[in-house]
Amino acid sequence: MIGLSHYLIVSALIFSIGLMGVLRRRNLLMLFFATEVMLNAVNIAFAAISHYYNDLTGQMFAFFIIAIAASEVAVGLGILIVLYKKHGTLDLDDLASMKG
Amino acid sequence: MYEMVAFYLFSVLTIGLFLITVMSKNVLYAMTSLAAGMVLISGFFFILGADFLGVVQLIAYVGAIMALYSFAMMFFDATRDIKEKNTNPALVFLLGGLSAVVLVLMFAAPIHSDAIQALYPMHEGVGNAQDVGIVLFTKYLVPFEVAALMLLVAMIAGIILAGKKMDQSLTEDMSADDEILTQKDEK
Amino acid sequence: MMENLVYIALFAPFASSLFAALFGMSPRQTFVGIIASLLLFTSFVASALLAYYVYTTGNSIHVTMMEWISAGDLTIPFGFLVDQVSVTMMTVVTLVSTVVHIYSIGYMDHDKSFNRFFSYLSAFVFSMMILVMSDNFAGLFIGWEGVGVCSWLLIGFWYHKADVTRDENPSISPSWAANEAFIVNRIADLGMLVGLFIIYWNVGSLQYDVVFSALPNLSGSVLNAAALALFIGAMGKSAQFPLHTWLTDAMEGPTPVSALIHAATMVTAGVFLVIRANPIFSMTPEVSFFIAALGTFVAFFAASMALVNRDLKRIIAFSTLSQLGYMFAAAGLGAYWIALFHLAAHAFFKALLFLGAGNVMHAMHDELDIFKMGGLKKAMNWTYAYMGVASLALAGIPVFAGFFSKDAIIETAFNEGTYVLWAILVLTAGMTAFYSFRQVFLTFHGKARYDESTLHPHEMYKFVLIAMSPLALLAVIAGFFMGGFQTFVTKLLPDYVMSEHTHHLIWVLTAVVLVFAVGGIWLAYKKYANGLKRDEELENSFIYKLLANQYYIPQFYEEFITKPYAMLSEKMWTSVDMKIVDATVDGIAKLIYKSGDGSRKMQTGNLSNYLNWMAVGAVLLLVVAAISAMLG
Amino acid sequence: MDNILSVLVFFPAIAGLLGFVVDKESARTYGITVAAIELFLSLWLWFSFDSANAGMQFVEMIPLIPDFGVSYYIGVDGISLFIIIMAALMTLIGMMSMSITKNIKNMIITLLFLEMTMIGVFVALDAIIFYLFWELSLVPMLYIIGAWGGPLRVYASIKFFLYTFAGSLIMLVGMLFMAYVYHNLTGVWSFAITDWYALVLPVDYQLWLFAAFFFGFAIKVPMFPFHTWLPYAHGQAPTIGSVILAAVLLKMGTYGFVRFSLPMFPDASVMMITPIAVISIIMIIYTAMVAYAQKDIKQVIAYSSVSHMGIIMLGIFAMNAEGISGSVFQMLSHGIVSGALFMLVGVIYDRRHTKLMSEFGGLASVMPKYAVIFGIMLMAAVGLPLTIGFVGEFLVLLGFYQVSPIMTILAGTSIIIGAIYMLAVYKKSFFGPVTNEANKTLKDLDAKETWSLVPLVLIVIWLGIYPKPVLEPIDNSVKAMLVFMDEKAITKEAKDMIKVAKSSQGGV
Repeated sequence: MIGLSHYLIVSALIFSIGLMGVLRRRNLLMLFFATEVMLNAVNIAFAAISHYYNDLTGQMFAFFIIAIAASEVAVGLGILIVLYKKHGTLDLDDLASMKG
Repeated sequence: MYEMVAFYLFSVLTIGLFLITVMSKNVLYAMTSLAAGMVLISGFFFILGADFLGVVQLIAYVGAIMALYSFAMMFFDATRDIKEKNTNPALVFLLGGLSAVVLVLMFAAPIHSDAIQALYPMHEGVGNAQDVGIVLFTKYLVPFEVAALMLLVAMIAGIILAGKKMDQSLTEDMSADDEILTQKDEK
Repeated sequence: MMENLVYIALFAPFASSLFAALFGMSPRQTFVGIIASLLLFTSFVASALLAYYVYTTGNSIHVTMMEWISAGDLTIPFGFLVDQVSVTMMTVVTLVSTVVHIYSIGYMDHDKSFNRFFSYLSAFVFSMMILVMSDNFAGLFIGWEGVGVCSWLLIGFWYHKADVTRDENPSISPSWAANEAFIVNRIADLGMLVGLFIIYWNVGSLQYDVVFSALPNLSGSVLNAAALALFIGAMGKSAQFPLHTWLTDAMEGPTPVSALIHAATMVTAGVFLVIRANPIFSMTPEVSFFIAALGTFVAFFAASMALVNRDLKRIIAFSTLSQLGYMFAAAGLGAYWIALFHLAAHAFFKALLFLGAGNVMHAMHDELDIFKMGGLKKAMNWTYAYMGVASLALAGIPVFAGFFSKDAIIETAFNEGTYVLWAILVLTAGMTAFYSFRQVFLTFHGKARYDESTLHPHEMYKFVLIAMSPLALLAVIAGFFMGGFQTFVTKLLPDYVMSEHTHHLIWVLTAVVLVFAVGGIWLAYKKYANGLKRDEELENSFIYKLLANQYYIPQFYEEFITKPYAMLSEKMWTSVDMKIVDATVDGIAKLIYKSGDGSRKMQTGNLSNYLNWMAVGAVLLLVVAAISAMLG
Repeated sequence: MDNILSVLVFFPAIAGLLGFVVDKESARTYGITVAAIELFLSLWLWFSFDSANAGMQFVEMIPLIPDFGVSYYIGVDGISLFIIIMAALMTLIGMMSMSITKNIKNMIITLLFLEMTMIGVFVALDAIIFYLFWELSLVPMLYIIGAWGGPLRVYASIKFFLYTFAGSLIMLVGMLFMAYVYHNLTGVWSFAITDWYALVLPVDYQLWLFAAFFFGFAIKVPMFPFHTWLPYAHGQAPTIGSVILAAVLLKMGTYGFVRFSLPMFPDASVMMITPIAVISIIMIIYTAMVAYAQKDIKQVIAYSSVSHMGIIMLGIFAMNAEGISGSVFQMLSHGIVSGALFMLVGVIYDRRHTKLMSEFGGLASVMPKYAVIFGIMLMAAVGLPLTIGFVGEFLVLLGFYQVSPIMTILAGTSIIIGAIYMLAVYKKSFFGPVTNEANKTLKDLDAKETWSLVPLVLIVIWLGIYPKPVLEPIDNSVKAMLVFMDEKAITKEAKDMIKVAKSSQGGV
């Protein structure tokens, strides 16, 4: 039988893939994709827990995560476009104006 | 049995697709595989009986978010391969791998606590959508409204940020950059 | 009625001080001095009336004005007690003060701070009155510190004089001497305070009557500690060895101050304390014997320094020190009333001696070196007579006051079987006679050794000389009241009578003392009456130099206490406070700053780097969580 | 008037806010008027105060965060009453004597806010409110030192701020832990000090909490070796800043020990008597020696403050009514005397723009009035009987004698070494011939300076001769606190050590 652990493990693996993406990507757009992956990984975990504990709270959290992801993408992409307009690139290595 | 097959199938497919997303040099490939992976994740939701969540996943993620990405991509040059110089691939794999191992170890460990009480239990014989609806519009009403407001704000922000100088093409004519900058300075 | 007299006696000097203070910053006004003297005289009359009352009725008067401090179980009132002991002190103090006040009108005639002087002087008398009249130890301490401050103000009265080297002036400067006096006294005051604390925590009160009645319940060690601590307090005020150096330096003050404070009244406060607290001291024979031994030592020690000194006032100061030693010897041996009697007699003739010295200084334009005087007899008949009388009294020649009181002390030493003390005291009596007459002869006899073309010595104002006469009279006749005095004060103090054995030998003992005294005078006459013949060999001898330099004790204090203290303070500041304590604090601040500066390199501005750091942190946390979950 | 305390706390702040609209020329008059009304209010508080009542009076309580037991809870007892009056008095006198003309309006407003925070600290009965005012008091002082100070003002003000702030944060942790413990033991949250009093804690908790509070208070006092911010702060601060700092802000630390440490952790306090006494004695002797080595008059007085605060600390840990009452009284005495001394230094600094003793000498001849007032304050500082300085010092030493005679004698050397450095200052500046040409034409005190100093002189003498009206309410509250501490103490040592009045027995 598929148990909670299976889902959680899948979720963990997907999360790690997302993390890896976040770490190795230099392109901001690709970074966004990687974060989406991570968010989805978490959603799986929530849904699974919700299911196995027979509790709706997990699903509620997943909803809000989706809502937040949507807003993040909307604002984030807007910023990306402005950045691209300004610098002509989305490569992080070229966008190091915050050097301390 | 079907559940098991479906689970493993979906698992393998999502992991593979997301790996493509993360590894691919081409934006288009990455995005397409991301969209496909998200569809498959909604499959997980259906298996888990969270029908409503699955639908939302399809509509919001695959429908809305991915559409946004694809529109956004039109601003950038999607045909070019993205060149990324990876300074320290070993660290990336070490951190990713380590987190994966640790998380898997943690999640694989049996959960002992039986004392977890369902805060908002599901009801037998009632559809998932109904259950969700009742909880969402009673207990989570305020957060829900706040989320709605947040989405509205995000929408406006997105329009304003991206909407400036829509008429200028950025990919072909790089000199426009300077123009924008000078205009900014004038402000 | 009697209560009012108590308040008049106490507050008349205070009123005088305030009145003079009103004019403190205005130029000299004679009426300030006159009114101050009148107020002091009022105080004297009130004291005398009180003395008469106490003498005739034998009662004591106890008044409580108000509560002063009350905290916890401690209650200290402003209470005043007029009994046989305090009324004696009051009368002596106010009498001498009145004379000194009148004297000062003449002596301070040309000083621009005339008014200020009277303010200080009267304030001193007020403090002294509180000291002697208080009915508790804390009140005594008020007066004790009060006279200390007034003494500081008065020694440093000519504060505008600059510091000079010790060779030029052994007291460096008036303000230096004033500070020395204050600080040395404070050292002793700490002992006094500790005595108060011991008494309070064992008895629960500081009132004399309560304390004295509770004494039998106290253990011997407590009593010894209390007695010793109180005596340390007394040592400072009465300038006993090793806290004696300030007294000779205090001669920097105006001469009336030396007469009043540093001869007649304040320095005897220590003796007064021992007499007042006699129930404590009589229960602690060891401490008492220590007092007697120290007193005898100081008597001899100070007299030896007086033998060779050339400074008119310092000689008298040493003699004061020596006589204080006599008083302590008597008090330590249990003859409290004799000590008190000597205190009173000494106050009269020593004040007279100082005032006479003041006249000489006035005449000689502040010259103090007796080697540069001589032959003043012609110009200053009255002063010569006064100083002669005072010196005779000091030397202990029969009929004069000093004979009775000092002789009684020496007899006491014999009576107690402390023959060593007796021998030293007798020897000291001879030395006393020698140095007092050395001074008289060098000042008044022989040829003038000053420049007669520029200096024309003249006698003091008439009214001043008349004002001095009561002291002269008392210096002569005070001794005859000894018997009456004994019956008067022994109503309160334990009586002390000589044993049969001593009584039989009394003529022999007196004769021995007399032989020494007359011998001293004769020696002085031989050596100095016909002018000064300097003996180079003697003056260069080791003993002479040792004595002339006060056994090098001031130098010792300077080298081994004052200078190391200043150096240590400097080190404490520059090395410890700045280089260790503060540097540590600044070091911590620098460490934080440096670590911030160092970690600034992490701030590359590259988001990717930040993400790496974040991931490292997150993974570390995960690992920690996993490990801790596994462990527990 | 039931809420007179709230009025006292917030009146200066509201007046300060209104001060922004006041004309620049009249700002000074405005400030003095406000401070005078405040002083009048505080005197009225004293007038309506019931001396016989040892407990908290004029209590006000408004819950602010009921879930966590935080409330606006203020009240006053004999211990805090007079410190409040002194804060009001010193603010008024400081303003009156102020010679600053630059940005006078800002200064007045800052001072009024500072007054609010000072009074707030001493009336607060809720730990959070206490902490709030405690920290807020740093800000105006930081501004005063940083904006009107000497050449090193930035260093000095930042040092002052960070040092005391670091200490207070440790104290805050202690407060939060205390509330947490309170919650664990009683099941409800409360930050009210009076609630905390009722809590009997195990000894190890007491020790930890004592340590946490100790850092906050000790740095403020400042105790050795946390004292080095003080000479810098005083050295750089303008006169008014030094006056307020020495007179009131330092008292917050010692007040904290009396208000928090003693009644809340009686056993820990008793256990810490020896270490604290040792530190206090080091403070007394060591800083007195350092004071002697100073060349700058203001630094001497700054270090002498530390030395005197050592006496106060010693008295607090005497654990008997004599010592603690004496200590609280000494807080007032030190506030007035050191405040006056700083003002006096300010007087000469205004004239000569230097504070180095080597520049002076013979001032008594040119400025006799100044010399007299300086002399009186100096004598009060060295603890001369019949001045305010003696009462406190005497009671403290008397009280501590019961704890340890040897340590009392060591601490008692303060009367000697205190006299040494004070008289050295006086001799170097006031005595001797006038050697410096610049000093020959100095003007004596003007009317403004005289009228601000004379009241202090009168107080110094009045409370020296008749301290009862002040000492009695203090003593009542202290006695009640000791009874309470004795009942609350759990260890035998503590019970033995805490001496309730009217039970005098004890050895040498």
